[in-house]
Order: sequence, then structure tokens, then C-alpha cells
Amino acid sequence: MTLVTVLLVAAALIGIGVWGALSQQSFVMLMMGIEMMVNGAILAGGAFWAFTGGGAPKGQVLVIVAMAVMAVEMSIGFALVVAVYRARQVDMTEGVSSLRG
Amino acid sequence: MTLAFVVFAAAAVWTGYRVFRTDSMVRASFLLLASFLNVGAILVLMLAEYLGTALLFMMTVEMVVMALFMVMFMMNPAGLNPMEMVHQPRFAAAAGIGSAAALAAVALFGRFPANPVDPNAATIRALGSELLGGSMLVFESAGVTLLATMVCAVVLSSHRGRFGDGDEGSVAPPLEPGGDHRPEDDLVDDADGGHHMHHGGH
Amino acid sequence: MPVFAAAGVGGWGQTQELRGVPELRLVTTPRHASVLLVTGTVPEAHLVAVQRVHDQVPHPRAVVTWRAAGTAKRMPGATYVTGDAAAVVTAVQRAWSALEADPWSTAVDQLPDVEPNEWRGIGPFGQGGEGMMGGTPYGRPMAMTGDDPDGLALDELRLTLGPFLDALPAGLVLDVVLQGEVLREATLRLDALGGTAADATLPSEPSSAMARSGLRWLAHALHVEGLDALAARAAALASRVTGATDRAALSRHADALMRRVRRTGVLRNLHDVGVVPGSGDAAHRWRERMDAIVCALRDNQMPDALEPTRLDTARDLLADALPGSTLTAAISTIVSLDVGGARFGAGTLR
Amino acid sequence: MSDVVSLSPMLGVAVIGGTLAIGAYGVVVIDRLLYAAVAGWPLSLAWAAAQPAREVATVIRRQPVTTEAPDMILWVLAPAAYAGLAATALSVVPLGPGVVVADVRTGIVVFGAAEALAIVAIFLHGWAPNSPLPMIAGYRFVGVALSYELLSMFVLIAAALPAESLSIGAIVESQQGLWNVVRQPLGLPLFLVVTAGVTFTGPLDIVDANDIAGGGAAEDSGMAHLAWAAARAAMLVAFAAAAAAVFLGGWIGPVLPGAMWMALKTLAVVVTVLAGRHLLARVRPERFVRLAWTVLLPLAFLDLAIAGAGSL
Repeated sequence: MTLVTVLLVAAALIGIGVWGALSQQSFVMLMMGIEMMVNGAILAGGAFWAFTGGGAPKGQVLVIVAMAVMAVEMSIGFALVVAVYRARQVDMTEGVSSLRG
Repeated sequence: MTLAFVVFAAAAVWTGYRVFRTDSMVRASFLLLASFLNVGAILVLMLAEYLGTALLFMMTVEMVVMALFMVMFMMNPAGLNPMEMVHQPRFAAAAGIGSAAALAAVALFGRFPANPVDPNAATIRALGSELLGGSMLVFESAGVTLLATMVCAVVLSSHRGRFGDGDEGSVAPPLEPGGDHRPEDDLVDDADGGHHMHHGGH
Repeated sequence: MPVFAAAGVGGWGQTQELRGVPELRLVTTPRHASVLLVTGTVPEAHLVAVQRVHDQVPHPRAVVTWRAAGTAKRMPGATYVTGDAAAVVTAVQRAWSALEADPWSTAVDQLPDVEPNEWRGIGPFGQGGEGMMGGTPYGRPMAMTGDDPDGLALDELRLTLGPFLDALPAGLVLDVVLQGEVLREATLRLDALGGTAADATLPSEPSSAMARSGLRWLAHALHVEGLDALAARAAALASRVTGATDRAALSRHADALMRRVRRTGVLRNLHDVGVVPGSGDAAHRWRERMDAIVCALRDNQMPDALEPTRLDTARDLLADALPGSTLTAAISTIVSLDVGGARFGAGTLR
Repeated sequence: MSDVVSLSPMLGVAVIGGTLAIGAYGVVVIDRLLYAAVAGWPLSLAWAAAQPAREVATVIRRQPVTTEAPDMILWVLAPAAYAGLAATALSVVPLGPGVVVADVRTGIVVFGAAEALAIVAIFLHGWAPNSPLPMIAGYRFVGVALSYELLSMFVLIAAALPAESLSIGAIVESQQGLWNVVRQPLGLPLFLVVTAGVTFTGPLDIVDANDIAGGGAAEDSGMAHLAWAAARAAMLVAFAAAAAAVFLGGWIGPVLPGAMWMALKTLAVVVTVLAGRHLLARVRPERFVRLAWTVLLPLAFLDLAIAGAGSL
């Protein structure tokens, strides 16, 4: 369990997140991809705090802020899915070619 | 210790992969939860005890809300129908592998200072005093942002907007992607401008 | 001794009295039972349903039929009881000990193990619906998209709460369309209740008969609202109401029971639930019926509050009460209306 | 902090397993006794004690019937996860003076995580059989559970303020002079609401409710049903132990040994929650959600304010 191994795991998670977000059609699954990326970022943040930060409390605050970002992203994402659905009667990324109007 | 780390890491990556491969949406959200639990466990292994358990706690509630959202929009009990809704798969896979490789390269070839945290330091006490001490501003602004998010989420998703109903003048998507809307696509165009054409799954 | 009771014509009332018997434990679903108790004559239309319930009871299972003239011959291997509640308890215990001794003597399935409706291969994805939704794969309904008043297209699930659901009075079938837990449409039907098998267990004297069937209704209603212990107390009191006994003691007991029920807050829960034109909300109907039971016992009257609601009046009363309410509120409303006089055996309620 | 003897893993597993098993059996016996008392039947301890044993004997031999296309992994996982979470929740609670299975510095957060995951386990138990009524039970439980789950966090954090530590052992230590139930009067009632909710006993039993034919457990039979009932009783024991530790002074008590006090207090909490089951009608889900957000949550804030003022 060294810094490099943990960072490799974080890289794998972020990679899966990117693949998931780009490949899925439904909004909700796309958001899961973004959540996966933030998950990798949190792991990387924790790793840097533990191995290079020497336990500096500011490192932990950064990770907590990352968690808050995830909460914000998810709730706004769902609200957007509902709002877009009302405007366009669609919840697949295919159907929305442009958000104008 | 390293065995536990290897197990958690493998489980996190495997459940993360399964999230986008499984048919049932609810299973996908709980697989994502499993991936987060494993990341939380790794954080605890790295002596970031409070972060790990807080991540566990927060993500569980978030995934339960996501599951609730799934069942709301998709009430079939166990996701029996095949859900093959993927577009541009090859490009996505290439982008995924590319970004993973790039980050892995940074991890392997970057030189980082070795300054590990000593195990018996009171990291939680330090975090507590830091949150309410040095980075009080960060902590409070995060709180206020969450409040703003709650208000915004309610406004965005409510039926009645400030300028009339949310679905006013909402039109059905054209049958083939990219085409513009053709009025004859609407089967039934009743008073409230909505339509009742059955469209594909979610 | 876990027993699942499936009630036919005229049998529903007696089954509710079994809640007061410590030896038996009435369970809410056939899956938790070892003995299936079929009371009253099951009409022709519900025969397949009772066989399906019979097959859902896990092995080793036994069947006891009570005052079931018509259905006896269709339940092979069932012990047939005509006596009172004590006879049923001994019959169930005997059937139970027979199972204990030789589990292989379990009752055999009556329906072939095939899916109730044809669905394979229908529709583009072969689950019998349109697109990726709907249909009834493996015989279980799957949701279909439908609009909801809030302008979103949430998923609707069509469901039939069958003739032997533990929470509904006997023989009633409720077809619902659910979005989440909210009912979009609800139709109430009583398929067929041929014949007027008189409910022999009711005392001849009219006011005691009304009081006893009122207490039976109270026992079932308390069970549905989650108060099993009080339901047992009401059922035990019901079985003690026979024409001959002295009224003063019984009415005192009934009064004490009603005070306990009021203390549980169930009336506060039912406030504003199932408001039906002409008879107020569920709490009002409960209060009315509970007072009627006490006064029927004490001063030998025949209060009309204890009259069960006929099905046709119930159907149009509920026409606008059910849609829009949640499933719990709908079931509480139907229970508070005491629909279908099956208790009285007056099977002609169409 | 007194010298905390952290039990070795194997001994810890035995202690937690034993406590939960005995506790679960005790919960069922107490439930039978209360049922008989309210139903007016003759009260006999022998009958109440023999009842669960006979029931287990019948259930073990019953054929476990499954639905046509269940989510089998989740169906098996749900009771196991629920029982595991009961064990996790109990492991951070000190069972005697200085005797705690997992002396974790973040005891309360682990307890909160176990409780949140319990909600997931209950939803999955309703979701897995792929049958309408259990799914409705799991679905409406999540709607209600999210609204009262916050209560437990505020109330537990309020209890942690005087102790200046998140570990439950320290919270028990901080109650040497004055128990939290006296210092923060709102704490225990709110926590009992959460206990009744997460273990769906009493008025908050909207999961295995009678009005939807047994709800989440409608499709369970045989060992699956036994596992679910046992896990549910174990979770009630774990939450009762936590309530006793955090609010009723845990093992602090004048004459009797510490563990005896802990057992008595846990028994008292279990009896109160189970009495609620037979004396209070089941709540309306939609009304309870409104009550939880508009009344109970402000009360939790008030409790936190009182605790804050108290430990200034």
C-alpha cells in the first residue's frame, strides 16, 4: 500500500468514470460516471494526504470539500434531468441536440 | 494490511466496472455504492479514519436517494428488461483507457515527497480544530453552497416555474435523432400542449 | 401454529374470531403458513385463486376446511370440520402433528407449474410489453410509462389485489394502477358470491348478531392498522357474544375495549382518510361503529351504523375517493366501509 | 479514559455474536409476553419462552419458496447485511466498564454509517423478490427513513459534545455525574423514534406491515424468513444497547457490576420500544414524513443547541 499503488487505483476509477460517462445514453447513468470520477479524485486526495501531506489537516478539508462537490453535483444533476424532461419530454442524451429555447 | 488494500482496491474497480455493465438501474446504483464503500475502506486503511467513515455514511444516503429516483422513473421491480443503451462505445472506451493511462503515468513517473502521517497523531482532533479554525471560511462556504443547492434543486424541478409551467410548449423529440420536430409526429395533442406518445425506455 | 385463512362465502366472520385463540397464529401471507384454513364455500370464480394460494403455502403443508360445503371435494386430503372454533383448533393441531410425524404427507400442488399468462416472445424484447417496458414477464406485471398530474411520465404498475388478500374483506378484488404508492385508478369488484349460506355461527337474536359481527369487523380492522394484540382481544370478546349471556358484563368489556382502541391513536391516524360523500372520513365511521357495538350490547338495539355497506353503494362512493390516495389509505378506507356483507352470509350483495 | 481492554478479534466476535443471539431471543420472548398481556391472554413465561423455539423448529423444516425471477444475490445478501450491520453497530458500544469490542475513535460515525446502510439493506430486501408488494414496502420505507435518519445524527452529536469525543466509550465516561437523558431531555425520545424506525417495530412498522400482506417479507418462507426476523431482533438489541450507552449512562450505576447495569438499561429500552408496537397504531407514511421534517428535526436542532449551551 504505497502512494503509487493507491494512485493507480484512483486512475483506474477515474478511467472507468470517463468511460461510463461517455458511453451511457441515459442522463442518470451519465451522472453515475461523473460520481465515479469524483470517487477516484477523493481516493487520490486521501492518498496524497496520507503519504505526502504528513497528515496536514488542510488535506482532509480538501477531501471534505470534494465530497460536498459531489453532493451538489448529484442534486443539481437530478434537478436538471427533471427540468430537461419537462421541457423536452426526453431523458436520453440522444434526444437533446441543443438546450436553446 | 496490504492484503486488505488489494482486496478493497480490486473490489472497488470491479464494482465500478459492473456499474455500467449491469441491466437493472437499481443494481447499478448499489454497485456504485459498493465501489464507494471500498474506497472508504481504503481511506480508513490509510489512517484517514474520519474521512473514510464519513464517505461511507454520506454515499449510502446519496445512493439510496438515487435508487429512489430510479424506482420513481422506472418501477419495474428487478430490471428484467435488457437495457442496452450505449452510444459511441468505442470512443468512450478509448477516452477511458487514455485518461487512465495518462494518470497512471503521472503516478508512476512523478516524484512526490515522502512524508507519511505518523499513526498515533490525533488526526481527527487536528481536522476538527482545522475545520473550525484555519479553514472556517471553506467549511462555512461549503455549507452555504449546499443550502443554495437545495433551493436551486427545488426550483429547477418544480412544475410551476416563474414564467408559467415548466412543460409549456414542450415538444416531443423527433423520431430519428438530430432531426427537428415534425408536428405530425404528435399522436394526440391535447389542451396542455403535452403529448401522449409512448417512447422508449429510460 | 402459523395458519393462513382463505375465506369464502359466509366464512370471513368466523375466521376473524380465530385471532382471539392463543393456539393459532393467523399469518398475513401463505408463505409464512404451514396450514391453509379454507372457511365457507369458495365460489366458482375464486376456485383457481384458492388453488393458487394453496400451492403458495410451502411444504410440508396441510389443509383444513371449515363449513366449506362446496369446496370440500376440490381440496383433496383436507380435514373437513363443521364444529365451532374449538373443533377447528383441534383439527389444525391434529393436521399439524400428522405433518410433524410424516412430512412427506404434505398436500400435493393442485395447479400445473406453468406461468399464468403467455408472455414469451411478445414485443421487441420478448417480455410481452411495448418497447422495453410493460408486459407481464414470468407472470409478474411490469411497469409501463404513463403521465402523472405533475407533468412527468412516471411508471405505472397494474396490480390485482386478489380475492384472498389478508387486508381486504373476503371475496373482494381490487384492481389498481399504481404510480409509486399513489393510486391512479382503482376498481373494486366482487366476482361472484352465489348462494346465501346463512352464517350459522351468529346468534339468532338480532342485536347480539349485529354486535358480534361488529366486533368481528373491529378485530379485522385493528389487525390491518397494525394492532394485532388488540385485534385478538376484540376477537375473544366477539366469540363470547351469544344471545344467552348477560349483557351488562359484555357491554362493560366492550366499553373498556373501545377506550383502549381510542388510546392507541388509530382514530387520529384515520382522520381525513378516505373522505366519502355522506359518511365522512374513516375515523368518523370507526367512531360511529364502535359506539353502535356498545349500545347494541347494552340496550338491545339494532343500530343501522352496524349495517355493512352494500358493494354497489361502496363502488360509487369510492369512485372518487380512491384515485389519488395512497395504497395504505385506500385499504384503510375499504376496511372502514366494511364493504360486502360476506360476514352476514348474505351472499346476494352484487 | 480508563484502561480500555480492547477484546481480541475472535473473543470480540464471540461476545457480539452471543449478545445478539441471546438478545434476539429475549426480544421475541418479551414481544410474546407483551402481546399476551395486551390481548388479555393468561400470562405464562413458560409459554412465551417456548414459543420462539417451537416457531424456529417449524420454520427450519419449511421449504424456502422463491419467486420466478428474483434478484437472488440481493435476496440472500439483505438479511445477512442487516445482521452484519447490527453486529457492527453493537461492536462500537461498550458492554461494560472498559470492555468494548472495537474501541474506535469515531464510534458515532461508524454507528451512523451502519444505520444508513441498514436502510439500504431493508430496501434491497423489499426489492429483491421482484414482486409488487415487497417492492412497495421497500419503496415507501426509503421515503420515510430518509426523513428521520437525520434525527439520529444530530442527537448523537449532541451527546458527543460534553464528551468532546466521537467514541461512545468517552460519551459513557462523560455521563459519570449526570446522565444524558437528564442533561439533554430531548435526546432519548428522538433516538427511540429512530430505533423504532430502523428496526420497523411498533408504530413505524411500514415495511412488514399487515396492510400489504406482510410487506417486505411477503415472499420469504423457511430459512429466509427466519434470517430476516432474527436480523431484525438483533438490530433492535444493538440500537437499544446504543441508546442505553449514549443516553442512560451505559455501565455507570451504584451497586451492581457495570455489565449488569448495561443489560438492565438495554432491557428497559427494548421493552419500551416493543410496548409501542402493541399500544400505538401504525403511522400514516406521508403524514409521518411531514411530522419528521417539520417537528422532529427542529426538536433535534433544539437538542443540539441545549447540548452546545450546556458544554460551553
